[in-house]
Amino acid sequence: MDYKAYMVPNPMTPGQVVSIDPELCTGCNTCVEVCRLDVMVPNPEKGKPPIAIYPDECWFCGCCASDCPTKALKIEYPLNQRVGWKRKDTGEYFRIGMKNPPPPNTRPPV
Amino acid sequence: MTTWHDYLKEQGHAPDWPYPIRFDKEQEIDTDVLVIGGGISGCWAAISAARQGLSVVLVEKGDTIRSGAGGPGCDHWCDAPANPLSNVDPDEWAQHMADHPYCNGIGIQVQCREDYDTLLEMEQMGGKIRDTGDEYIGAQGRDDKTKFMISPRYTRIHSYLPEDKTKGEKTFSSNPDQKLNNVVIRVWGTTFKPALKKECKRLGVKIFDRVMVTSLLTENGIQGARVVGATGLNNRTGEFMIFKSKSTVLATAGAGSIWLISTELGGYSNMMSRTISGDGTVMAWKAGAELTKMESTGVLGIATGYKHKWYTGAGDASYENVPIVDANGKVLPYPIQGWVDAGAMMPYPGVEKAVREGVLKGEYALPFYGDFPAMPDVERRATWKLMLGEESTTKIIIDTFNKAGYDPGRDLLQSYKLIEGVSLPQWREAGYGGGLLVDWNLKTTLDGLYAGGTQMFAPEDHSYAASTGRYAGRKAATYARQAGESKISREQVDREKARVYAPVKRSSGMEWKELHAGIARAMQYYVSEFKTESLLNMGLDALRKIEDESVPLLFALDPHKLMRSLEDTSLLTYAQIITQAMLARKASSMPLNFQRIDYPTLDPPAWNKFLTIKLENGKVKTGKLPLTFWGNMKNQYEAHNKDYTGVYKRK
Amino acid sequence: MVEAIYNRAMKWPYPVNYGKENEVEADVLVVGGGIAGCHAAINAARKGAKVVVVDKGAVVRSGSGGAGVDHWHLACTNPCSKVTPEEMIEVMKAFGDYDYGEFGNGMACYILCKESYDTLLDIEKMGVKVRDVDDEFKGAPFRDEKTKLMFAYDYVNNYCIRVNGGADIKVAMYNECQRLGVKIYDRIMATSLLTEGGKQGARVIGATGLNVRTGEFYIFRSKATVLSAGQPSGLWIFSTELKGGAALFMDPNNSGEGTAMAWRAGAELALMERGGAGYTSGGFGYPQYGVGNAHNTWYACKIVDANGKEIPWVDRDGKILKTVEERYLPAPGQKYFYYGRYSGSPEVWGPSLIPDLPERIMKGEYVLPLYADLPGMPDYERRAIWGLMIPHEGKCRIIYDNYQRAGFDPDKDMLQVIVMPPDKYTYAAWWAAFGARQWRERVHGGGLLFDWDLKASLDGLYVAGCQAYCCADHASSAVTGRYAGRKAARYSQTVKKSVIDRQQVDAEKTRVYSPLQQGEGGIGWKELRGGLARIMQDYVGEYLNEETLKMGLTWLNSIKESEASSVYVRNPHELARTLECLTRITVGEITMQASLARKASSRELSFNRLDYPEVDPPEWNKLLTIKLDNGNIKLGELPNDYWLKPPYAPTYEENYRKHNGL
Amino acid sequence: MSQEKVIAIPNISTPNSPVIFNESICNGCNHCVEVCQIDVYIPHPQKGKPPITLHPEECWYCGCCVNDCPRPGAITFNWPLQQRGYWKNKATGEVHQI
Repeated sequence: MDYKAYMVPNPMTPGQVVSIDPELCTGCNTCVEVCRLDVMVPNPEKGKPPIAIYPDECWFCGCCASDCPTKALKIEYPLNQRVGWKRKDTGEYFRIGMKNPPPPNTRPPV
Repeated sequence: MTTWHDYLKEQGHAPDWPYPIRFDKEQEIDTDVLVIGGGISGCWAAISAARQGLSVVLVEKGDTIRSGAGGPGCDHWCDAPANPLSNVDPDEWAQHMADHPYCNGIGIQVQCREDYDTLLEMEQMGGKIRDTGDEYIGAQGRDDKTKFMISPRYTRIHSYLPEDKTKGEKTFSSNPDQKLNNVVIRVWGTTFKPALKKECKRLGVKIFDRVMVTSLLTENGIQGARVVGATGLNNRTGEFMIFKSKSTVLATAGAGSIWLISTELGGYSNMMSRTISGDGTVMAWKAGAELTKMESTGVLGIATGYKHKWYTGAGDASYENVPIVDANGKVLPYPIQGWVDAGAMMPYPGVEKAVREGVLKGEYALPFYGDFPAMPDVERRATWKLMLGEESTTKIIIDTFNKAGYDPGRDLLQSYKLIEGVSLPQWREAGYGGGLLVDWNLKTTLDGLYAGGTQMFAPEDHSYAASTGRYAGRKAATYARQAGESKISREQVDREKARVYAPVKRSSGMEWKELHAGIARAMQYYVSEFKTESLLNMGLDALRKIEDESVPLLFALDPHKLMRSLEDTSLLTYAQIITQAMLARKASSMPLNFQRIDYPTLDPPAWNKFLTIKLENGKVKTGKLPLTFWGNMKNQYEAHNKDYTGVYKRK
Repeated sequence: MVEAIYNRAMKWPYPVNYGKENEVEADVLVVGGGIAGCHAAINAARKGAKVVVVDKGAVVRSGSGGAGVDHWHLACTNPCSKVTPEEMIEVMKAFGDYDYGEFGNGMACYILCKESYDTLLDIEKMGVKVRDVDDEFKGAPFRDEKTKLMFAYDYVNNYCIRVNGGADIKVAMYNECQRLGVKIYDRIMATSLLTEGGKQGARVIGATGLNVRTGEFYIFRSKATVLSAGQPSGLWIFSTELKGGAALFMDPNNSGEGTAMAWRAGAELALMERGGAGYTSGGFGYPQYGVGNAHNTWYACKIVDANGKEIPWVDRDGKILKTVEERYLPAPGQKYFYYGRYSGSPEVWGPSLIPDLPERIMKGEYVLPLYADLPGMPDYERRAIWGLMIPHEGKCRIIYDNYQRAGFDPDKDMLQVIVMPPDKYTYAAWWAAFGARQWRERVHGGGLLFDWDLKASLDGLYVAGCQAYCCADHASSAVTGRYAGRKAARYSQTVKKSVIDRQQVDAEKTRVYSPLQQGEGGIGWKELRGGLARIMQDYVGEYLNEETLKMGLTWLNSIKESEASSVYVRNPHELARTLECLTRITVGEITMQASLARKASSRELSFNRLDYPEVDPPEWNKLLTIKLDNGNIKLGELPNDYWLKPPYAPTYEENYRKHNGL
Repeated sequence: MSQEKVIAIPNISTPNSPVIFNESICNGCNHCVEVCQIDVYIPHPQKGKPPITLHPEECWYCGCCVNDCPRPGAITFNWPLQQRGYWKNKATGEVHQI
């Protein structure tokens, strides 16, 4: 097996508070600007998605996601905050982050 | 590639700092009115000051577009008794709110008189406050003429410390046949903050984002003298800012996470964001302003990173009308903050006890759920999309739930009541009312210094921050117009500069998180649930040790970490003020959530008073004020606002 | 970390060879080279067996006892003891139905009573100082002038020995292993047991391992295997930094691999439902014994309040004790005592601080904070606590050195007791501070079931130390390790080597290395660990019911197939930590399954079933066992004293003689 | 003012220095790297230099690295601020912290 090993400190927790779709992201850095905590810094390469450098400070206010003009950015809750629900008629359990989640609920107006 | 580790992995080295480094460089700004803190209160202050035609500078640690506890949104416009649908008289409602001991009668009166005017102005700026899209026709509380959505909150019951139902209920002489009070309006608050920033710009307010204000400047640098400006640090470039002003409005809110920091889930350490670190209170303290109620703390109930995130569990505030059921679908006697229970906010202690015992007896099975499917469609949408969808930090929560496939029409949302256990009593929260003492002009005890929102003692909520900010801006402008020029003291600036930059002169030592955790530990240890003279004194000693031994070790590798380090020094001073204030109160108190082992009697009459605290020539000085030092609320308000024309007067 | 970043050379400092196979042969394979493992290895080697030790850390210091030990418990056969093993086992019974103090079940406890002193002499032969050879404590009431042995707690009956050189034990054992030709494989995390034909429940014939620095794969072939990888710990705590560091009692490497691999191999486990509430507070606690205390290592230190007012001591019957000397004597009419007031039944209670201390603090009678008044202790007791015990107990040498360096002077200074809500002062281990009730930790918790040969329910598999259910103490780990090593060696002489099942190896290889392939948008191991702890707190916390336990299983399973299968790792260290998390998922599942099986609440097991609130109903006073059988969970039960029931003899002595060729 | 180039790096984990190395005494023998059970350290790429503390927040403060260091003084222990105990001089009443 050929995998490179890196001498890096342990990842922070949460390690990735936002995930950005490089296809959709234009590198406009709106998220960098709306974030009160400066969780993200602009990518040194113009047009590239920003880098989440202080994920441990995220307050999960979600402004970056709400204000993203191309909806390229998603908030990722830390694992210990991924909550669950129960479908009333079937009694099934679901939780945020589960494998094979149910389809997104797009029923208007919610 | 969005994590720093990914970048490192791909590039083999860390990215260069993305902003120009300007440590030590100076920028000087002159203005009539300086507003410190660009949250809800600060923006409103800047706007109403600018409307008086003065030059206004607004300084914000984050970015004004979304900063502050109310930046992401707001679902309840609370306590707007002057609105046309209200059935109570604003002054009577204010008086009723002020029945709560250790409240701020001045701020409350301002809120009750001006909240509705403020809301209408919000609408003029582009904020959405009515159901203009007719999404909620048929929802209870919707007025089809005005399209206002009245919230069930406080419709009948409005009590802060409900012991039993009857104490919560109140008949108002202005509402003799007990119609619903209709004092709380549901709003689309996610639209507010961007509209406020836009209005600031339109009015020519100079906004300095990403600048952390580090100290107030006083006339000739003397403690207790008139406030003539402030110093700041750009937390991206490290540049030093000197602001010169005729009058100043302080609106940076109180302090969070003094008793607890989860070092990695740091953003969770409090319901407030990390940015709210007591800077304003501390800089005012150092300048000699008088504070009060600083000894009041509460158990840190929520969202410390060791618990579920606030609002992700059904039953938290904003979950209006959502019945809480147990694992078998049995409905719990919790209030649902809805029309049926007249909008009661929290369960009566008796109910809470009954539920706990019921769980132990196997009467109710854990876990509990929020039964959205049981609600009528329109009410469910009103709660899920309007309330949760528009409240601070919660829009993203429902978006995430929706993406994950949660369907309120079919799904029970898990509640964390009881299953996640209780917080340790030694994890406490300062966000329980300590702050700047103000007069009927919302002026602090220092000339030229005004305060708005949660910067004041005993503050309330979002709409309170808005209306008091708006009021403080008005008053600060009036003062600035007649105030003479003033000189800042270079020596004071240089002293502050040396303090601010000390951590970047080191590249190793103690990082900000360890210092924060150390402060929190000292507080948990000595300034916690049970207090005694000796413990509090040891607490002061421990904090002093941290100040003398650890703060000089602080190191910061970039402007961001420098800001965090300075925030810690604020928290440290804030902790010391709290401890001093606690030493001054030699009695236990229920409403202040204050237990002294050495003075166990609860609320002895002799101690039913505000304790004030300030620095005078570097010495701590404490004083006292009667519980209603503000006098007759209605008369005082009118005496101080003869020229004010608002909806209420027109009515 | 800063250095690591500035140092732009991002190369991993060790040669990386993921998947490279190494095969190792042994008669006796010891998994886990802590106190128990080393004794097992040494004694197997002495029986002429070819011995291999595998350790996730480095044997020279690994394990919870790696840093040292101060008390040597239940040394009933030492020349000064006034208690026989047979008498002692009766005393220890009073500790409870499931465990005999921290010394495991009756069987382990009796073996300890029999061999504790021999084991200590063994260690002395290895060059460790166990007596007061330099006469530092000449004339002290706890010192026997002839043997120069020193004792703790009960100065009348002398069955607990103060070890003078406990901090050197691990190094001495390491050297002894070397001398005896034991092959030591450090930094290898054992990941699974290999069974005959790869079948679950079949004879154990070896194990697989991962080098946590190079990522290489190890295949160990053995005739007999001793499992001594400790007890799962840190399941309920999740502060990702300060994650327990100074306050964690067990070696953080004890993530439960031994338990999980035995479970997968089909071994029977017992008492897995057990937990302890608020027993640990992770990073919120203090270094063990590093703050003022009156218990364990600090027994029986004088405690005073903030104004120097002394807190009285009482004997078992509540009689105030006026002198320090009396605190080391049994109460009138009491034959022996053990510890203070809070463990076991009144029969074995020793002197303690007044039990109503909390109330009296609330009344203002005693002013917080409290202090350990070392200067107020008789000289020899002060030196015993600070100079003899502290420097030799696990993780305490460093406390001693630091405090000395910082200028702490036991002759002049009083060490502060940590400040807690007053009701917490009834609890013994003050340094642990107090966690939330939902932060749990196993106290003498679940582990492998075993018989009078310390054999697990699988052929070829022996168990020692905290790997066995409800064991916890250093001496008992040493003794059971020594005993298991003997037995394993004997067994290895009776069997032939058998062929490793390649399929089983390949399957394990796939499992071990799969985290390397995944990771797009994944989380790191710390976040995973935090999330698992949250599940444990919420669903196997203070209060349980059918619904929450089943939900816990649902969520664990969901995390297993979702987040846990997309964790990213950048080097062998993170690979190992990630595998630990997978282990924690398994242990969590076993815990929930076992908890579902016990349909009654129990005080002793600190187990609250909301749907079965009755506490300790007699019909549930039994041992529940759990294992995998063809991948299905199989529950069983045993009488609490199964070791005295058929097929075993009715008395301890008979069983012991029978199983030790006497 | 610190002249060194500023690079963008995450917050430092806490605690970040469970021990402090004395470069003048440490000869980079890496004995501490070996006795550490959890690989808090890794050897420095440059021979003879003190090891790099790569995983400080995993330290459980067993102290073996300090106890077993062949060159006393090369490593000194450093508890995180929030875990430092207090004591009081019985005679003078002064309170000290580790």
